[in-house]
Amino acid sequence: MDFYLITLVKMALTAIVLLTCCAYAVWVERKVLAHIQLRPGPYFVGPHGLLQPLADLIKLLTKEGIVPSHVNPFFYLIAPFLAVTLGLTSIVVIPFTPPFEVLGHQVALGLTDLNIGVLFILAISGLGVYGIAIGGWASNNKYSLMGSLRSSAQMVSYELPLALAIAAPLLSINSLNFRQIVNAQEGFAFGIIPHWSIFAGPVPQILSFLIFITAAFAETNRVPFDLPEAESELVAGFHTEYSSMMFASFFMAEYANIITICCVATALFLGGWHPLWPSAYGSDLVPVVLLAGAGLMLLFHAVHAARRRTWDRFSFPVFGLLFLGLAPLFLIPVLKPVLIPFFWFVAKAGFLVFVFIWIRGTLPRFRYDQLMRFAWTFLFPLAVANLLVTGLVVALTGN
Amino acid sequence: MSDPGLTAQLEPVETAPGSTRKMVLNMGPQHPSTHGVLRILLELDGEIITKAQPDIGFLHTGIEKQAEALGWQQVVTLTDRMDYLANLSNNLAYVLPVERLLGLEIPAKAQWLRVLLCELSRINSHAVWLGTHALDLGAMTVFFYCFREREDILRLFEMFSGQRLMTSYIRIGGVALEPPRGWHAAISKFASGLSDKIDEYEDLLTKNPIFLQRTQGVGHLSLERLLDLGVTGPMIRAAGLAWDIRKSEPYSSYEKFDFDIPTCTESDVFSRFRVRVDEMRQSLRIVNQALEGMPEGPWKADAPKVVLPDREKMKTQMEALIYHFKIVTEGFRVPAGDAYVPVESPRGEIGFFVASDGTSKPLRVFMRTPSFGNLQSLTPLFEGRLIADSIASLGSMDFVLGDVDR
Amino acid sequence: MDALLFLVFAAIAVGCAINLVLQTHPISSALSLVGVMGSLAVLYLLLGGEFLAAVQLIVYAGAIMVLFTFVIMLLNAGAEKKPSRKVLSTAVALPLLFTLAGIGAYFAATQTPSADVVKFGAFTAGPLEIGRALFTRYLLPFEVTSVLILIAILGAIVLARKEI
Amino acid sequence: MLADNLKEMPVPAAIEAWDPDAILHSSFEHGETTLWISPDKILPLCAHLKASLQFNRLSGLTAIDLYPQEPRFEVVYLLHSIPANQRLKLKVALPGDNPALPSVTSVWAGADWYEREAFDLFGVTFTGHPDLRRIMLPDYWEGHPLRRDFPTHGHKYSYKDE
Amino acid sequence: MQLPLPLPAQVPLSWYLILSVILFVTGAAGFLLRRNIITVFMCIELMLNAVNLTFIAFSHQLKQVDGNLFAFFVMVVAAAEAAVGLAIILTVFKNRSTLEVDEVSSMKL
Repeated sequence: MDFYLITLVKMALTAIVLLTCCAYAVWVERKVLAHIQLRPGPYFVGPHGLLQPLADLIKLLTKEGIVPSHVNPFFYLIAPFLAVTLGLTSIVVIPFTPPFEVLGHQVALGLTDLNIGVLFILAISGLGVYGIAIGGWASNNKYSLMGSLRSSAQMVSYELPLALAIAAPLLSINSLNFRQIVNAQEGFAFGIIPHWSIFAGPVPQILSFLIFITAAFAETNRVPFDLPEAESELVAGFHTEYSSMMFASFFMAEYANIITICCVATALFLGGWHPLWPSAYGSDLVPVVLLAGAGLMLLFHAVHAARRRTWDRFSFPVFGLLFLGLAPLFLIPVLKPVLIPFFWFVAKAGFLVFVFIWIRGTLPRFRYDQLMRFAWTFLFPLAVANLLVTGLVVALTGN
Repeated sequence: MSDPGLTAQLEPVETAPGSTRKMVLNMGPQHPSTHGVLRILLELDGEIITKAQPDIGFLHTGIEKQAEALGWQQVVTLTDRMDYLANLSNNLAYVLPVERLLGLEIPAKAQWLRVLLCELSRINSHAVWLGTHALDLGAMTVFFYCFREREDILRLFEMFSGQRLMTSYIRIGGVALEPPRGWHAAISKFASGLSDKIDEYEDLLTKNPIFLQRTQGVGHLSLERLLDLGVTGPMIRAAGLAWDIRKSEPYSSYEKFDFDIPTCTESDVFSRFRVRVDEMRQSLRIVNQALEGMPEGPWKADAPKVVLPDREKMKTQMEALIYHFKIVTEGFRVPAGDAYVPVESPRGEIGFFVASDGTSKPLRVFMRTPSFGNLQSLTPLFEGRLIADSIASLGSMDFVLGDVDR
Repeated sequence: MDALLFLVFAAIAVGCAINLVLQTHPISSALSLVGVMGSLAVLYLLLGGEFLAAVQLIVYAGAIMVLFTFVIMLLNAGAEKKPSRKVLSTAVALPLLFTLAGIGAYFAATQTPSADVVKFGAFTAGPLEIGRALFTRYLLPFEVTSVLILIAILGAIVLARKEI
Repeated sequence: MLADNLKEMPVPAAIEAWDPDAILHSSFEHGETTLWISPDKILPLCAHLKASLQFNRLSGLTAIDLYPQEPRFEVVYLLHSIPANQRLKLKVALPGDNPALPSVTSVWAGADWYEREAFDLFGVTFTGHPDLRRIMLPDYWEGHPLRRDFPTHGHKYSYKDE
Repeated sequence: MQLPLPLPAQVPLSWYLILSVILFVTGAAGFLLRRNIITVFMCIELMLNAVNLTFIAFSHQLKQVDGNLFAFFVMVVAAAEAAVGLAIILTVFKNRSTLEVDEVSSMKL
């Protein structure tokens, strides 16, 4: 019984944490995008708009969920539910830290340790298309239908290069289990270059990493592949008719997918929780330095304010002290084996999320036929060639 | 503008065996990329448009009719409201034929000020165009960069006229107000930074492979077809014809300025982008020349029956007070006749055909607006092409619905 | 717990299968089939077919059924106009089918020793075992299926061309 | 019949030579050439102007309502020749009841919307136009608002109705 | 863990087989009774799935991987079949604009 209880608690915790992360990913996206585009972004609700996600949530929850008269209500209502469920599901196989000991129990951050973790991710992301397809179809709107048709074709097409890009590093790692995959990337070549998939192995998998990230953009319907919701052509694509929490569910699903796929990329290619350089050279101090630096900077600005907004007077000292207080946690020997790997994992995944936003602020969007041609005539052959070369080298060098 | 029954006027959708079914899509009048209230009925075969029928008039406010009820000078305020991105060109295009009918001689300083402000509004209009066009293609950031420049220009307009958008600054007989203190420094400051900012847009777009793929070879129409359809402005120049009214029929002392007519020969969306970006640079050249060589002198014509006297004079001289009273209560009379003076607005040839019957109100003001002419190329630009391409071509036409519908 | 999982997912599978047959709109049928496939994937997991469970979701639910829904949306196929066949043929066919099901179930229940229970974890066919068998004993069939898929792709392309 | 100050100009002279009856009368004021053309000659004249005299653009087309004068309408063609850098104004006088003209869409495709607009706002019919419908106003609109007997504040509508 | 229901802790193999029979027969019934060509096609897929379940159940029973492999091959063939079948359906619909099986009975139009 304990096992089921613990699993339930873990599931609930993961869902809450992931949903919060999604909400704040939206905040981060709006903030980063705004700064790329020379504007402040959200800053009214709470200090630096930090409470904006909460405000959005309240707004979306209290809005009327409109079900237009011409839709197919069952499918119309089930589509956002499907999308958000599938979006939240795939995170369960990602391990965030190595196992550590708490009160005599071996535990690790991460929900489950599936043998076929990678296949599970592929399976769930393959099902992810249903939410969009059904939502677009059930809306009974021409723009929605075209959006959902596009997205079905797009996601099925980009699944192939995605899967092939995942397969290449697995050839040398020889496992489908995420924990084993991350463990295989431990260590440093020449004592300094990390033994991550993109650097090490018989064939550095930098190419398949790029293919993976490109296909991931398409899988998550992000610029430059955001054709299903290309607002200049299809108004809002598959979610044109949706409002309130149903719309928010699609939104959440998109961000959950982004976070998941960034975590997958981190675990597969970027060495998971392994640090960027050996701890012998002080990589363990990075979070301490970063947090302490941020805290000190905030305190400095709290004293020497360039311009005083009402919130800053309180938020700068509070956050400064908070960060300063967090910094020493990374030095406590008991917490070290949890926090340091977790920090590295989150830092890498967070950087990838930042790349997603950065690209959105930079690139225009593809045309539909160009997008399909890009998948089939460029990405797919490239992924196959990469897989073949990797397989050949692994076969020749391996035992 | 038509009632919803227009859908029925499209040929019935064929469902006979052997033919794929076609879908009729009603794009607009509320659609993110029709840039206003344009409605287009599309007949689609998959993602290819087989038939496109634009439907305009949703913004028809009867400006031409209103003009017949207002005094000559008052019509200027109406012209601002047609093409709200290039209002100074509109003002100028209205003012010029009236001044021709009146036989007014405009002092050099007023002419140069008009040129300066028209070129600023050209930069403004092209910046807005570039931003929205890039937004249509999914490049969101360019939009905000362009609006930064637009904001600067609108501040300059506000400085001159007290208004950001509806400036009504160019009036019959000169300009509305004396240029404000510090205007020269303000414009110089803006102009000195603009070149780098145009480079910034080009950094984001010109070499971006996705942007090139989306725009190169898209939306091609031959020069003959464009001329036949009555298209003017950058679209014609992007098709290879170096025709610019500022050069061919100079007005408002444009002949004294040194600038080039940027042209391209491909006549696709990308060449229209190139032409407009180059035009921004040429406009910057003109602005700089106007700043350097701004002549001294009066800023309104010496025509007491037409131009309001100075406030100072009005309060001290009896004669000026009488003129002021007459102009304000009755307006001024314009000799009978008609005139048409074309002006190169950011979108192409704008011209007001003004007819007078000798009274203090116009007999007829016909507005030959560039957007109206350019929009006629929509059907050939759409038919037989992809929806995504049609969005790019639609953006490249650069129309303002207020200008189309009036 | 095994029994509970089996019963729950078997019930979902049967429910979805019946729904598939009863629904008039093809999209509903397709989604019911996805439901059957999803619950079967769980049953495969219970039977130790880890790899097959994943492939069931990736290939069947994630690719084949997406193709089905895609085609249904593309053709904009509506609900069937006439609900089903003539009453007589239904009346004859259904009892026959039920009889067939009864016979099958009878044999399944009696011919297998009741002591044979399915133990979760007693047997696992993970990627490693499948791969090893696939590339040794079943190499020829494997290659033949790849040729089959190639032919299928060509056939699909030929059929889907505009001219036909 | 050409005005004196137009006799020297090549284009009016060429038109005069092409058909002496085409030009009813003419004027040259403020540097703008205006020719009054008889209604039945306008279509062949436009074709001739485009084919032989390089007038490749129809810059605009509109009408003037001279109510209560008769002939009531004047349809104005604003022509432009880019190669010769020349502009020409053609005017056709039309009677008040049932004003009609041949359409020039066959010469310049761009005349399409201008003629529709003149039809919509003035009620001038263009025979031979491929798609003569209202363009600005809805199909159910009654009357032609740019006629001078159409009140500026609109008819059949008063604020009391609200 | 004690279950509240009077259930065996483990399921006999026959239960899986009976489930497979039920699914197969449902598929067959749909195949015979439905008129929409796409639904008919989906019923075939359902029958294939039922067979796969049997394969995997026996594979577990015999503790041999072969049953899994058979199921795998069935899936591959089903994928190929779906590709060709749907292409045929598209063509049929293009030529006859109907999806009713009965109306596609003649070879020529």
